[in-house]
Amino acid sequence: MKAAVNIDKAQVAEFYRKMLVIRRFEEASARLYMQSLIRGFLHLYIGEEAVAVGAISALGPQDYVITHYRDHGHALARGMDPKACMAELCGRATGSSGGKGGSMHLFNAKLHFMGGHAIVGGQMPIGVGMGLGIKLKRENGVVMVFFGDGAVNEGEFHESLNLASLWKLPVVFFLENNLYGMGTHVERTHAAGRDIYNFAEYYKIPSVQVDGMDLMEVHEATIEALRHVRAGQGPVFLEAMTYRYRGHSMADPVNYRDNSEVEEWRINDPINRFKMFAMGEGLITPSEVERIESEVAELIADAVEFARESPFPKAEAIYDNIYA
Amino acid sequence: MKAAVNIDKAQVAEFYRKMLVIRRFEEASARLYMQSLIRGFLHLYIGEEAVAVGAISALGPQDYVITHYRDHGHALARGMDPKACMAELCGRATGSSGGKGGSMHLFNAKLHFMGGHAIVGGQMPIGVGMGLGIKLKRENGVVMVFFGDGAVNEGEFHESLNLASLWKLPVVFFLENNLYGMGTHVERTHAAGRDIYNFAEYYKIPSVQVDGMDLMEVHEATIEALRHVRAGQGPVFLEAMTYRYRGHSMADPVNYRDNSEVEEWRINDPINRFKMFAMGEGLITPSEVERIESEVAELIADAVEFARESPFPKAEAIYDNIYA
Amino acid sequence: MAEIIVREAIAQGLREALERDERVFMMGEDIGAYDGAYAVTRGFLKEFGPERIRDTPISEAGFVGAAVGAALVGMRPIVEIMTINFSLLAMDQIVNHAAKLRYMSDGQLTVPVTIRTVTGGGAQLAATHSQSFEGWYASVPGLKVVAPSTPYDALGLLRTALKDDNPILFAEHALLYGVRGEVPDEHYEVPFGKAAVRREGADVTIIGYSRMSHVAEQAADKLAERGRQAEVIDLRTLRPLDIDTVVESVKKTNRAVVVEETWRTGGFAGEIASAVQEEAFYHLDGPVARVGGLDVPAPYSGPLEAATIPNADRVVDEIARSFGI
Amino acid sequence: MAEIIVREAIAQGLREALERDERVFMMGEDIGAYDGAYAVTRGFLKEFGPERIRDTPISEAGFVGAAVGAALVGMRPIVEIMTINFSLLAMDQIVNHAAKLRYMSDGQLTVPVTIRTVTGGGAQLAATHSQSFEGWYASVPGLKVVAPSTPYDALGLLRTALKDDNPILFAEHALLYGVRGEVPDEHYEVPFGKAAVRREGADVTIIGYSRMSHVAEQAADKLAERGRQAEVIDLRTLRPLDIDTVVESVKKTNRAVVVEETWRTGGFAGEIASAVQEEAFYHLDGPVARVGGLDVPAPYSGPLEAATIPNADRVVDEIARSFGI
Ligand SMILES: Cc1ncc(C[n+]2csc(CCOP(=O)(O)OP(=O)(O)O)c2C)c(N)n1
Ligand SMILES: Cc1ncc(C[n+]2csc(CCOP(=O)(O)OP(=O)(O)O)c2C)c(N)n1
Ligand SMILES: [Mg+2]
Ligand SMILES: [Mg+2]
Repeated sequence: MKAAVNIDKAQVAEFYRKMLVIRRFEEASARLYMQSLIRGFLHLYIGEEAVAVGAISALGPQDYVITHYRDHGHALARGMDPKACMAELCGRATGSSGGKGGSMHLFNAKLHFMGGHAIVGGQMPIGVGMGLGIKLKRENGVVMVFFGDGAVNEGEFHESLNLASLWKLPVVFFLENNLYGMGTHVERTHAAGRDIYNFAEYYKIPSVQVDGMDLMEVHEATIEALRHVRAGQGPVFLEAMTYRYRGHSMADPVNYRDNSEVEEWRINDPINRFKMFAMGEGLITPSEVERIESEVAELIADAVEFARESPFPKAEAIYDNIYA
Repeated sequence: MKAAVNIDKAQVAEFYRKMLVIRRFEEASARLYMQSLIRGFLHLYIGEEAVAVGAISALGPQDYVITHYRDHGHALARGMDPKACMAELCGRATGSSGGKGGSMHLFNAKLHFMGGHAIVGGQMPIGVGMGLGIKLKRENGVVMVFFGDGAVNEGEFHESLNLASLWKLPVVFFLENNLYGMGTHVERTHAAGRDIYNFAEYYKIPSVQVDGMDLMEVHEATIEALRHVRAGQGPVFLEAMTYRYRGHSMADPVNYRDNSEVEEWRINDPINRFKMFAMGEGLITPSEVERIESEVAELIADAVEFARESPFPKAEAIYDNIYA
Repeated sequence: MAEIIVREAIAQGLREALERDERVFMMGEDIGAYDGAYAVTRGFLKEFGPERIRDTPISEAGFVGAAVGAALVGMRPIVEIMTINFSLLAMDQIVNHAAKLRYMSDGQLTVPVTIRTVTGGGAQLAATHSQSFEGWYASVPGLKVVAPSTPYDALGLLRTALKDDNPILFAEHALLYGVRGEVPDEHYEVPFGKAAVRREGADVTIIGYSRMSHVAEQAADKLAERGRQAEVIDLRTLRPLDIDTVVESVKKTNRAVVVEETWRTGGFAGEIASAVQEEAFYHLDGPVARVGGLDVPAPYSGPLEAATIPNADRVVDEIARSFGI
Repeated sequence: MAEIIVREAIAQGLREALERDERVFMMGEDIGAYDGAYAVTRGFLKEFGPERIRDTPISEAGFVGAAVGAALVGMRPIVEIMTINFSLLAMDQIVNHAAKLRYMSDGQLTVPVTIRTVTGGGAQLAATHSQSFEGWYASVPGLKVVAPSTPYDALGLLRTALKDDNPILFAEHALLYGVRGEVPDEHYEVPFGKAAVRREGADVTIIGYSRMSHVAEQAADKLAERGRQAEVIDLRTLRPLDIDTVVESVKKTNRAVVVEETWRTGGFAGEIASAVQEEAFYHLDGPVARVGGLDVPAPYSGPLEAATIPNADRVVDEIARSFGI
């Protein structure tokens, strides 16, 4: 991990805390799923935390985030309350969407966190359109659109890049390349192979590939990208090479890859790696790490308790908010 | 026009004849449209004849052709009977599809001419699938898929190239870049600009751009491409730069471009240019040219008369051939 | 009171919105330089400039999704899908995104986007270009579906649509653009969910929408020649659906026939017929009848195509067959 | 006679076809290395190899279109769309291409492609993942639509589908894969367009398909407790639709209720209800009733979702409300 140019201790602590919140949140949600308190599909982000935290931390409140169904990491990195998230996963009235959206469809409009979209690729044109809206309103925000290596094969990927480039929209395309779409390796679905960022060049969109297990690298590349976009030069494309330790969803028996592959990636665990780096640079102390860990443990325990104890939505809620 | 390596007099006459058949067929169909004998949308190919003839003449009977709604040129180049085509345009029972498909949906399964598809981009995955079918059946045909510069912006374009490359399918992607999709110039809709063939490189598909007003160049590039595909090396991408003299369809008032642009392209008229080249090389004589012209005039006049005099389909035909 | 055609009425509604509200802008294939495939937006590019009249690449999913996105951040896009046949390429964005986002976010998101598109057959465009899918969209909670038949309604309903904060599919019939009618000079709006009684009558209720509402009127003319008075109802919006006006009418006439252009089997007419018999069963002298498009892909050939689309004679025949009048 | 579950029945049908006919092959997302999202094709990749069990990129329009193309040149592809919700991305290929090519070519082209997909809600997958669009497809001439509810039918109908030369949408309900039932050892097929009378009864006809046919049976059980005998009809295929069996039954029972999972407004139940009253009006003791999904995007939360999907109690209540029995 290369040393950050501009990173202070408070930021380091915050980055570490955020990654840990995501990790612990996900572990807790896996437990709740096993207890059938969470139902439906649950897609864990474990292993990819450096991407969401490194990227989203570079944004300001005027910016927007939109992502796919593997969205807990992005939601929490953007500042969503773990309580509201966990309650949403448990389908409670206190959930961020009153239990209507669930794990795959988290939203927080106040935080400019625009979902949580479960149709692969579907969030991309929407994110591009948000960029168009911002531009037409002469606002100076940027839209960060997350998507996976599997989504790259959808036509909407292509249509979205073309539109964003053609209209020079303030969009950061953020590819989380974790090598698999469900059980299918990127090299078995994408004719160009695993390095996808080159695609953007055809559309005159500057693109960079980064190590998605390295928070600082993600963060700095994002800052650089935002500079370009904020200067009105149109979209940028970032590809973070990363890995999900768990199956595609909780229902996935993971028959399609060797455990050794997982173990190899774990060596570069983004949280551990960042901790080692920060301690090595003297940016965080063991006791600070410990304090953060126990704070996060408590935060997540509270979120779980909050979700467990929250009521289910009232039957009348069914008809609320179909229309404005 | 560069001298052809292997071209004999018979071939020259045949190329000339085919281009002329298309030109005269189209002119006649425009007249029939003005007389309301042809209805619906009528898209003329005038100006682009060198592409269909140069490309399709390189195919064998085992190969397949599939295209979009601007399909008369491809259908006739593939050998469809002008009578059956004209009758189809006039909605007659004697039409190639009994009047059911019309101008945009010509088919001749025996000639492996698989349409005539009027949803922009829709023929591309189908063409790719035909390539897959051929490959699975261990046949050695090739599928030539025609599409326009406008279709390139559809998601299916992207999905089709990926599939064809991934599975190394025997497909020739043939882009007819006539600079406009309806009234919109390619540079206003495609972020990469007017040279589209580069796109294919990302997908590891060899690609070439040719002068679509030059029959010999089209023909030779196609032969070269077919060599690659027939060797089992997967798809190839050809882009022919061409121009339609007429509006997008007969309904188009053509407000979006200057007539001077049309005139400039007309200087390079593919039929005239080929004639000049062939006469210059001594491959055709003025009297042969004259003979071909009068034969073609007669052929088309016959086709018109055939169509005019053919009956409309019987009412019972409505329910025929919905299902196999 | 001016006499204008539907095309002009729609252009007027669009212009008003563009002039009134700078959040309004338009996107679609060939709406600008080409002046619109159906010439509805003729002159708009010059008038409002390329920022607000945006020609898009041919990528229906992409630009409809982009309209949804622009709406999410506070714009009010009007997006044109050249014809409803091509809307299938954007259907995921319409059904799985536009229609769902407000509900899934429990009211946090708002999607004020009007999707204009051209529906219907009758112009010999053959099977891929002659369809009427508005009934499918009308079954989707979260969407509203509008299908005007007159200049008055086209303008009045469009005004309502462009003030509404929900995703709306506004289906304009290709063959109605030239239809002429009176439109008041003073401002008015036509609310959603209010059917129009086009003609009063005591003998049978004919229900239609879009072009079929005209066919219903023509059928009523023919019935009048036979001394029968048909009540003609134009639904105007399919979602919300004003079934009350229909049921009220049927309670009076005791007979109902629904006329619809799409394939008869599985059409939205089934909804109307079912609802009518549910709510007015004991008033019915016979079953609610349906006249729909023939269950075939639209053939190109003129005589064949003509036979597939409901016309006044078929409606009158069906009424005779079903009710003996 | 073996007892197997629906998942096994479908796997068996697929295997038979793959073994019998080398023109048959499968394509879809994660049908191979992942063993299928619903484990239907578990082991297939090993058994038949990657040439015939093709994992596809996530590109529904692309690979469904490719299946259509392969069918055109003489293969018999079976293509899986992971769920019907994603079929909207391929809808243009299904509706504008697969369904039209034979007609537009006047019989020159043949499109023997079976599109398997998973339909229905009830697993708390929320609004984008809980829909039932088979009714829309059933309104399209050129397509056939199959929706089995038992292992027997799943296998028998799949056999028929895989011999049929037309594009077929084969809709498997996610919650039925584990349903157990008897399947004969000897070969049999279930023809299209033949509804199954699941139970005979004289008091009311309950019509369902897919999972709702089970709900209809459960409702019949509850009615039986009250001494009422319901006739239960499982449509099995929506296109072709066996309306005759339904009408026959209603002529006997004089009462009908259609149960369907999709949104009630504009559902395919409207077709059935309309057709029943058209053909059996004078036998009806009351209006044909419909029990459908609530007209809302599917909410994720368990109690909310449960309330949106028809169940036996709602059917029984509707029967009580409509017919006083
Ligand atoms: C249009 C569509 N097709 C298929 C699916 C099923 N599906 C859900 S996630 C997924 C894999 C996506 O992979 P990727 O984009 O790499 O994201 P990752 O899960 O790896 O984060 C698939 C096929 C879907 N939700 N939407
Ligand atoms: C999906 C779809 N969108 C829009 C249209 C309307 N349309 C027909 S042709 C055309 C332009 C296509 O341009 P291009 O691909 O360049 O082909 P060309 O007409 O120039 O030969 C458009 C927009 C359509 N038929 N299908
Ligand atoms: Mg992935
Ligand atoms: Mg073009």
